[in-house]
Amino acid sequence: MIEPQDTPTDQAAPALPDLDCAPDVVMPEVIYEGDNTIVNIGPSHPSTHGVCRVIVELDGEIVRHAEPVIGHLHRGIEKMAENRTYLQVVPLTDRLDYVGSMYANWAYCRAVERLAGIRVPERAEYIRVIVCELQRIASHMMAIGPAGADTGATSAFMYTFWQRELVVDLFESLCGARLTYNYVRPGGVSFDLPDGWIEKCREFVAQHPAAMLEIDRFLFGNVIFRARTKGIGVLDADDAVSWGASGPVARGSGVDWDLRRDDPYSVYPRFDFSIPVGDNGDVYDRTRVRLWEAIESCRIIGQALDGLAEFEPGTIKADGMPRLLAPRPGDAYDHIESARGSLGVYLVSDGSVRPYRMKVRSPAFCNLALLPLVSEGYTLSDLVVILGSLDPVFGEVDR
Amino acid sequence: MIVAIGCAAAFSLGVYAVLTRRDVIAILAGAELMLGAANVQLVAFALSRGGDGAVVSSFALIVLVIAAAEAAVGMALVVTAYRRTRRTLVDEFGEVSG
Amino acid sequence: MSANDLALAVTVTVMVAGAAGTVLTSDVPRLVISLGTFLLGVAAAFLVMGSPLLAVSQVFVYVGGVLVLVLFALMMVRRSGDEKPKVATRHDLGAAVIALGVFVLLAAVLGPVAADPTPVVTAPNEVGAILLGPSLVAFELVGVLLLAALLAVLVIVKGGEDS
Amino acid sequence: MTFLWGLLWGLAAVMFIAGGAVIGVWWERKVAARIQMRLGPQQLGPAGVLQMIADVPKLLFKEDIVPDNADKPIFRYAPMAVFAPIAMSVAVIPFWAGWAPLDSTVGMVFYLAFPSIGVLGILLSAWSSHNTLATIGGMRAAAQMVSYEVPRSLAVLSVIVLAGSLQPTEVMDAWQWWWIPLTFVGFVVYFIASIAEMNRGPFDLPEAESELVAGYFSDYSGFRWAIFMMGEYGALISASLFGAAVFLGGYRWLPGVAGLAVFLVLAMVLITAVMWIKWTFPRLRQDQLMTFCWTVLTPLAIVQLVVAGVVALWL
Repeated sequence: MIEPQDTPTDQAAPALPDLDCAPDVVMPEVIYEGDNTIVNIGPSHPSTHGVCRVIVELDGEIVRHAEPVIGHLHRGIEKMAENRTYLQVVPLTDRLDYVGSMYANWAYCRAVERLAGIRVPERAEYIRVIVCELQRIASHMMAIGPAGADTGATSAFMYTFWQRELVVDLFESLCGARLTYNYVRPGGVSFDLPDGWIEKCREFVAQHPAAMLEIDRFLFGNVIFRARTKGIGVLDADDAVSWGASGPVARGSGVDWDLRRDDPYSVYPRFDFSIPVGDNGDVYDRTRVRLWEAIESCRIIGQALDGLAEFEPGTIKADGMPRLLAPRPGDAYDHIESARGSLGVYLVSDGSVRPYRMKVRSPAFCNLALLPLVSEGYTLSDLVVILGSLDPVFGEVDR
Repeated sequence: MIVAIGCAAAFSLGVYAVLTRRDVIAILAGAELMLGAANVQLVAFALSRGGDGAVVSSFALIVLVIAAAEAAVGMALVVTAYRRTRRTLVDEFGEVSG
Repeated sequence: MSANDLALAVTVTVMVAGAAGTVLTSDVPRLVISLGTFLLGVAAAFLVMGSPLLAVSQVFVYVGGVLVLVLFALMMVRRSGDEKPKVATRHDLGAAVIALGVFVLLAAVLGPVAADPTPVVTAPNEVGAILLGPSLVAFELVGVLLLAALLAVLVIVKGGEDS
Repeated sequence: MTFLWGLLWGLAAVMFIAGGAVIGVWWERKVAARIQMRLGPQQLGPAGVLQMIADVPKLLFKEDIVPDNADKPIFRYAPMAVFAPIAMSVAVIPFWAGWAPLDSTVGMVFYLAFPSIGVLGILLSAWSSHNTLATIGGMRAAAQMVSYEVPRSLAVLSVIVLAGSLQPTEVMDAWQWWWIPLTFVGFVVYFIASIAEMNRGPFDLPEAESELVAGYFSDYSGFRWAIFMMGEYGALISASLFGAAVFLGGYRWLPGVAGLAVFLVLAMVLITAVMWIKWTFPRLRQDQLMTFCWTVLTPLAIVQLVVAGVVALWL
């Protein structure tokens, strides 16, 4: 649609671009075809949740087509991984989904452990579950708050951000970092829990559901917010499945699928929790599912903190881990349920100390692909709300 | 004298606009010029002949409202015609049907 | 020349300048600004002639209503694409002659008989008394006309959507 | 002489609005902070009051960017066309018994008519920016402001009918305390429609940050941007003062200076309420906005007008 109309299609493959100059970026011109207006949103725009560019074809204010253009945050993480040792890749995975770094850490570590046959001590598994459920809460706060901000309710953003702040404080006292934790490592986790951390964590878990219910009341109960989100961006269950949507985006449409229960990993089978599922597949359901998931995460964390007491402190790393991992040739894929859906890492080893190939199956990428489908026929105002409800994180989309 | 000549000038400029503009909206703008000029001339003429200010004002007010209604209908016609034919130039309306 | 005549001369000059701008420019924003100047000039003329109600109504109905409508319609049908939007014009001598003839005729006929008015300050309630008294029929007819215009606009626009 | 006085009063109105806007920014930051569990400005001076003095030079000395593609002269002067009518509308507000800066016989209509010129400024700035987002914002602003003018005027009309005068000072003289319950619906309609007229949340679609970046003033920076902000705060101040006067009685509650104080406090309460609403509610969508105007506010205002008319007949 944005390509020049007169490009011949039967031409030979074009020459490789001259790398010395900037790539040939087609800046969108304001083109009017009949009544339809082409509007370029982003890559720097208040509500694209990062650096996404969306090219929107508008008829009046009705979206006829919305085309997400990605790649503005591409850093070649998968390629960079091929030149680093297995342990050195962990910090790179932090930069994938920078709103939920723990997940990428964990998914990558699970793939490495599967590849090299490492057994992780149970205490480390419990800690991983705790930090990742905390991460799920923090990440969902970054989805619910901006859903308010996209509709103009900036105060909701502050309320959810406060909860995220508490989680990030916990992480900071755990590993010293507030955004890129580099905490989950192949074979275990990098540090044991510091003194008093469990109590602080229990404190957080105790107050969090009440805070969520407050947000439920004053954001999801708000008449304008309901009018803005109910029946908007409807995604039906069949489309969700056939487009490979996962996580809250799929569950908001009524697809009852969660890897923690349906492909159990780590110590999740030991916990009692439920999977919230929406009915209508609209923005409201997708966002509200995240709210209930945060409350369910609190339940899991509580049980995991109880279970943690059974294990000796200090046993957080697998025994006999070599300085340099060099798994035997082969490949491994493992996936976990991240805050955005099923996050998978595929690793190929050629027997050297560096991965031969790493591929990340990113849920945010698959969910973002739904944008043209779910935004067509709604207005420009709805478009940003719908984009927010898909909760893309462009570090993970572009990789 | 000043008012009469000024209003005559504004009125004839409106005539010129209606005659030369090819764009319906600009033609309507020309009509607004004529209406406005005529209205001012009306009030001025009545007052200089010793008319009752209130009567003149009420008369001018009615003219004003009718002119506004005319403008609204005119704009609606223009926009609808544009949506049907994608044209706003008067010369072109004859060439299209429906 | 009294202060009142001076004020009238100024407002009339503003009117004519605005009208000239409206006629001569083909640039959309300038056309709108010129038309706005003309309409404000008309309002000022009413004010100078002692009828603040007319002046304020002129601003309310024309500048706030009709002019915005014109600009709105222009924005809808003539959007700012790559090149500057223009309002098409076909200047020709015949039209100029006709317009000039109209001007000469009007000025020649009205100029001598129409002395510049002395302002008669009109209170708004007097206007109201006239509107709801002697000219009640006209007032009601205007109401009917407005309703008809409203319905007409609705019909026109809805009809446009069907096709 | 009259001309000089007018100039002087105009200058006073601009200073009043500019000063009010600067204080309003600080007050809004404080109110918003309270609502959002924050502290707001607090570094400069007590409770950050000196922040407003720091903000003005910052805005004055920022680079004044004019886009290459813009229609430059119009782009430069359109902000003034937004600001000036709002400053003018302050002139007819009755501050004191029998005194308004411009005590016009048609003051009430004047007050309603002049802010609508601001729409023109908004449309021109949107158009001259040559920017799609600004154009959409301008179209939204025009549709919204022209529509909300109807219920707003109808609501004010009910007070005019009760008072039997278009002169604000006469309206104030005729004002009785029982008009408050009588015109309460009208006041609410006026309040909501005024929020829409000044493009503030939840009706801030023309400048909807999450959709249009800043709508019709996306391309403005520095002091021209500040003029838009001044216009917005000026509209807030002016609408609150006018509403506090003609609907809530303004200075009529107490004699003398105490009356003026009551008037200003009432206006302050209205200003704070507007901010409270803005920081609490999400934004409406364009179609919801229009539906709300034509199916809720306008009928309510008409009913209010009929009620006021019947009571005025019976008076």
